[in-house]
Amino acid sequence: MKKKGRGMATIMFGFGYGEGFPDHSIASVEIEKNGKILIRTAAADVGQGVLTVITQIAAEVLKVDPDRFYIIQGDTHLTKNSGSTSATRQTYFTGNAVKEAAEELLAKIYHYASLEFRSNHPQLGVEDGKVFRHDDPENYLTYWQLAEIVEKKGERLYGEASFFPRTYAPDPETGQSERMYVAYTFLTQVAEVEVDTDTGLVEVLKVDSALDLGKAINPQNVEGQLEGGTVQGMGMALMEEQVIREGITLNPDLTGYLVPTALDSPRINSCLVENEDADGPFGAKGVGEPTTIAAAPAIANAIYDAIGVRFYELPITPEKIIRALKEKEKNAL
Amino acid sequence: MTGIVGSNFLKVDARDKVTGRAIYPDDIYFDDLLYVKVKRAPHPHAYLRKLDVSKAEELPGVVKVITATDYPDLNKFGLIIKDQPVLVGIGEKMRYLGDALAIVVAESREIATRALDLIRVEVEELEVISDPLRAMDDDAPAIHEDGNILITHYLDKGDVEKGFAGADIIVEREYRTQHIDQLPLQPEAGVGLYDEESGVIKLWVATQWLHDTQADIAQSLGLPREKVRIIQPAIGGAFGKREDISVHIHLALAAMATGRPVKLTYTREESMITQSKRHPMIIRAKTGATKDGYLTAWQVEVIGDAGAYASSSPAVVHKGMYHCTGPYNVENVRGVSHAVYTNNTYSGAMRGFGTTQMAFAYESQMDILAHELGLDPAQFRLQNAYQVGSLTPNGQVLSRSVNVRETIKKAIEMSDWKGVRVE
Amino acid sequence: MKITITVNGEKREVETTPSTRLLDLLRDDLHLTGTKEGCGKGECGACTVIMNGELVASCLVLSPQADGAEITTIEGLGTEEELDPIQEAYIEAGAVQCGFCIPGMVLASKKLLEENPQPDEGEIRRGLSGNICRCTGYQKIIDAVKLAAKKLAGTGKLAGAGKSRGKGGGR
Amino acid sequence: MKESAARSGNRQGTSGGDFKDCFRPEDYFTASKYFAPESLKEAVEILEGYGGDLKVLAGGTDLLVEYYERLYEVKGWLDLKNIPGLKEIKVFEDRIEIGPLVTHTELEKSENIKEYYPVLNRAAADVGSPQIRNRGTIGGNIITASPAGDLLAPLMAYDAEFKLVSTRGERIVPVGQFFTGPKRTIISSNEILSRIIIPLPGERTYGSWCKVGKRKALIISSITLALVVKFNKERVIKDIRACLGAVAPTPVEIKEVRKRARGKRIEDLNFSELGELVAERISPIDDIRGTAEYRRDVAREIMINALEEIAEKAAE
Repeated sequence: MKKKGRGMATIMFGFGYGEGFPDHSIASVEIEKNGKILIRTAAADVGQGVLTVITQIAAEVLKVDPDRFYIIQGDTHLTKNSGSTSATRQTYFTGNAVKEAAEELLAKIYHYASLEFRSNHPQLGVEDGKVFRHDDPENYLTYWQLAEIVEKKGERLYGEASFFPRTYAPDPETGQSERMYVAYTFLTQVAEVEVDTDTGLVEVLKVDSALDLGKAINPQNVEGQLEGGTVQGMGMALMEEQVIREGITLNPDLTGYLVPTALDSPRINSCLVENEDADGPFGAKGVGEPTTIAAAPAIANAIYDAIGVRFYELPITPEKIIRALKEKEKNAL
Repeated sequence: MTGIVGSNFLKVDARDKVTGRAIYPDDIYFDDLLYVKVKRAPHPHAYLRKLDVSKAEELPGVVKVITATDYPDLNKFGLIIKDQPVLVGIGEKMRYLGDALAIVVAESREIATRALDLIRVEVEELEVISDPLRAMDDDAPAIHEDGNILITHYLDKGDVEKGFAGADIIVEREYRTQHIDQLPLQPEAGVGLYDEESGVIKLWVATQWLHDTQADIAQSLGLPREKVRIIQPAIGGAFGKREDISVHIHLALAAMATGRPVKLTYTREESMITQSKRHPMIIRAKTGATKDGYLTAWQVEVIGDAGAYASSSPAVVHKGMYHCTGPYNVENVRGVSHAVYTNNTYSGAMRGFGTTQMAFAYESQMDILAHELGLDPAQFRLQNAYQVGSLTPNGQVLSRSVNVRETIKKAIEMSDWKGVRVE
Repeated sequence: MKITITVNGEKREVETTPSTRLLDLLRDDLHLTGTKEGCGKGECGACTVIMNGELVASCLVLSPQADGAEITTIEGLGTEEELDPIQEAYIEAGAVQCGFCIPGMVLASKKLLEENPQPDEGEIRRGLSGNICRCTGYQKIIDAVKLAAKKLAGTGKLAGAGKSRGKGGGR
Repeated sequence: MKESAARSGNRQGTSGGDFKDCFRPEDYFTASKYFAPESLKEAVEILEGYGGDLKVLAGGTDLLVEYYERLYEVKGWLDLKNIPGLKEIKVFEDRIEIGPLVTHTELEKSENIKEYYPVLNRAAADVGSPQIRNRGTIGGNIITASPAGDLLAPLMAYDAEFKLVSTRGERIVPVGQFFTGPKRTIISSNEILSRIIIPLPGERTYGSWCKVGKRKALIISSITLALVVKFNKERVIKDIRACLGAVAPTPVEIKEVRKRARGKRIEDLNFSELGELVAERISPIDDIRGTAEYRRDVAREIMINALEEIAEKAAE
């Protein structure tokens, strides 16, 4: 027999290293002579899209075509420390560092352009990689023309910034801290499942998600995080387990260690709650880790709703479900 | 050119990835490339008594077999505590099946693999501790010198006794979670090259934390940081698994020992056995609430299986504890967390960093309480959820961007939530 | 031993051994590194190529088994300037994260759409069920296949403008 | 959970002295041999000459997993791919003959298989993934003889026979006698499986297939059930085969079902009792894909479901 159920889970995640641990990111943005703009960062893009996010941020600040950017990343000898791609921190930390570096660069563009145009900053405008006087927009300098002028003065159109917010180490006895983590991301998910009471197999039919993230720098990529995180959480709920007995892994391959396939994964509906109220770039918060946290409890709660059995041990495998249903039947007698 | 932020700007690296042109570490080749394989511990907890690599060295095509004897001055490595040996030496201990005993460098993968089989290992077996509860016993053999409890943290806010006394209902349960592999699709891999003239070791490898990985490699090899250069190719997923050292130091040694470019690629099995896991946790949670559905006290005890080495454990397990109430207002909170060494594959960072396991516990507790109180679980969550001004278990005031109630309301709307069956 | 294979339209004679997998031959000998190894046991699909018109896991094919075969790898789809519509769709749908599964995934999509130009969601999921993705949860990949089906239906077959925003990148 | 250090494939075993001295230096670089004969006669002659040293290669999807990272240990390969006829599905008056190199995809797509052996057809469609179905073959599935091999219970339910050839002639072995244990069969090292012969089912034959696995693709079965029932004109059960995989060292038929059900109408059967019977008669083990207890519980339920499905089909 197939039984449907729904379960909800709401989670929070304090991101950044927090706990007083020094946590910062350094980035630079520079107008190059070849019509390009160079961003340097050591932030690892492991697929989540930090390089895309910082390109968008820098393009937004500098009001320039994002295709103008190229990035030197991931070389210890060519970049400065951006901290880790972990702790849900790169959009917030490196995003802010790039934003501030781009802003510093923009200030230099205004400064040097004001010398060229013999004007005050308020009389100047920038658009599409050009700087001009508002009263004479046709008579503009491109950033790259300006860079050449600046170079002759022995200077560079270059901005570098470090984002280094403080947190405080917790009291060792009580764990209390005025500022433990830089900020918190929240997520609520409702999972709908169908449990086959003959085989114990669980199908996750649908997951509805609402994510409080301040601002999505790139909504499509945020959805990608949410969908991928949810399916990892589903794997944790239902099938993933590296079985280690006496120190020996019994399933050290993908034949025995099961992650969800395209056929197992549900449709995931995303709602991004954007109040632009956080201290990340443009009001953003990090989303990487939180997206995976709610799925397992939401599914566990949905299974309870479907069959009236509560599970306290993950993963909730077909065997555990069949055994629990048998016990439930026995107890009902 | 505004409105780029907030738009679905296409991924800057996608074009390379859909055409197969993106270069991942294993995609790098040199003409005179050598292949590296690592001989790993045959037992999860034992002293290494004899290591005979002579037969392996005799195998035609084997260029070098490196053991701890060749590099007696190597320092241990680790993300927070440096407790992990690069190579287990004679008389030293292997603590899990991923510990390295020897590094084989050969002209082909096949020769390197064959050579592994020719290495003779003799060990003195010790009790294998696979269960963190056993590890905490007084009579359990110590896996590391300072005992098996790696670290303990405490949490104390308000007065839980008072909180429980004021509760109409108390739910107390024990939750357990499993070993999970982050399973990035690309197994650990890298290429190394040593430039004798400059003394710089170049490593094309993935890491989630470029400069810290560089620093850890350098300290382990006793080199100044600038002598280790990491160049990050495309990274085939991470999820926490690429925070720890994997191929890096072994590649550096192989490159220095041979002067030729070297490649080390893990098999999936090697990746699963050798590299970090999500911590299995035992979470004992006790939660009190009033009959009109407000939380009064929350208490947790957390035991995290750290496995054989510390990795991120000193940060992960208590981070889970610090999130023990979820996003809900609770005045009185108390907790204790232990990270415990065992002979299992070591645990480290994985997406959620301890809070993923804890969410299973607190969101189950919330669901149980709602059902026992006869409240709609969504309403129960809503009325306890944080808002601006709420205090976390750590006593941090949430001053801005606290829209958790809005997420609950949206989820209710999206799912057409009309409550679940209430018993 | 020598074998002859036609890879991405080019006939090649390659020296190999019976214990060399097609995957190793493509990567080590021909340096077609778009084909990836994720598990070596046919369980992840990262090494997927099209061999004689069929989707196969190249880690489970010995090189002599491929003697005389026609192979398409990811490098055989589209060109630098002009992407295959499926590749375009993957970029536009946001289906690419770490990218390690993507070459195999794109080839599986290609085969699926050749056999079934207008697949429904269930058929897409089944068609891609031999390819594991750990990043995306598959949703944007499935959206990409739907988008590719539309593009292919609209353009007749292998047309596609191939220009998408956001190229460039870090290396 | 079975706890075994000697799990094949996990080379990080626990023995202290894991020295392996089976290689002599002169063996190191003797490349594996590879044969791709163009006739069966030639093939069996080569096999006779090399005996157990050769691995007979159909699709290779099992062998390459078994020898992952150790392919060089295989002394030689005998690839059947160039032998004509081994990829054919031929329909005769009273039987269908399937060549051992017919792939799962071909079984899934074949109209004849769909029409005559729907259970086999559906089992083939449930194998692994598109990539595995395109390369994996019926012959390979039989010779690998995994207790969980998806085609084995259906072949048993359809009374298949296997033709084995060697230089000394040929013999035909019924499926019920072929499997002797997990990954063990009666085939000799000098024999090649050349045909799978399945009698054509008569009219009014209905089948049901169920595969239970922990996910929906790329999964080794926890349990499989192939149920085939033949009715006469009066809707009385003429014959019934309830065959299961992954519940015993070999695929098994629960013969007691035949005894109880033959000569009865399906509506007169007690499905629960037959489900219980199946659960009792299998001999499953605990492994990573399911506990013995789980397999018994599920066997009972899927047997009941299969009988219901057939009762519905037969009523149409």
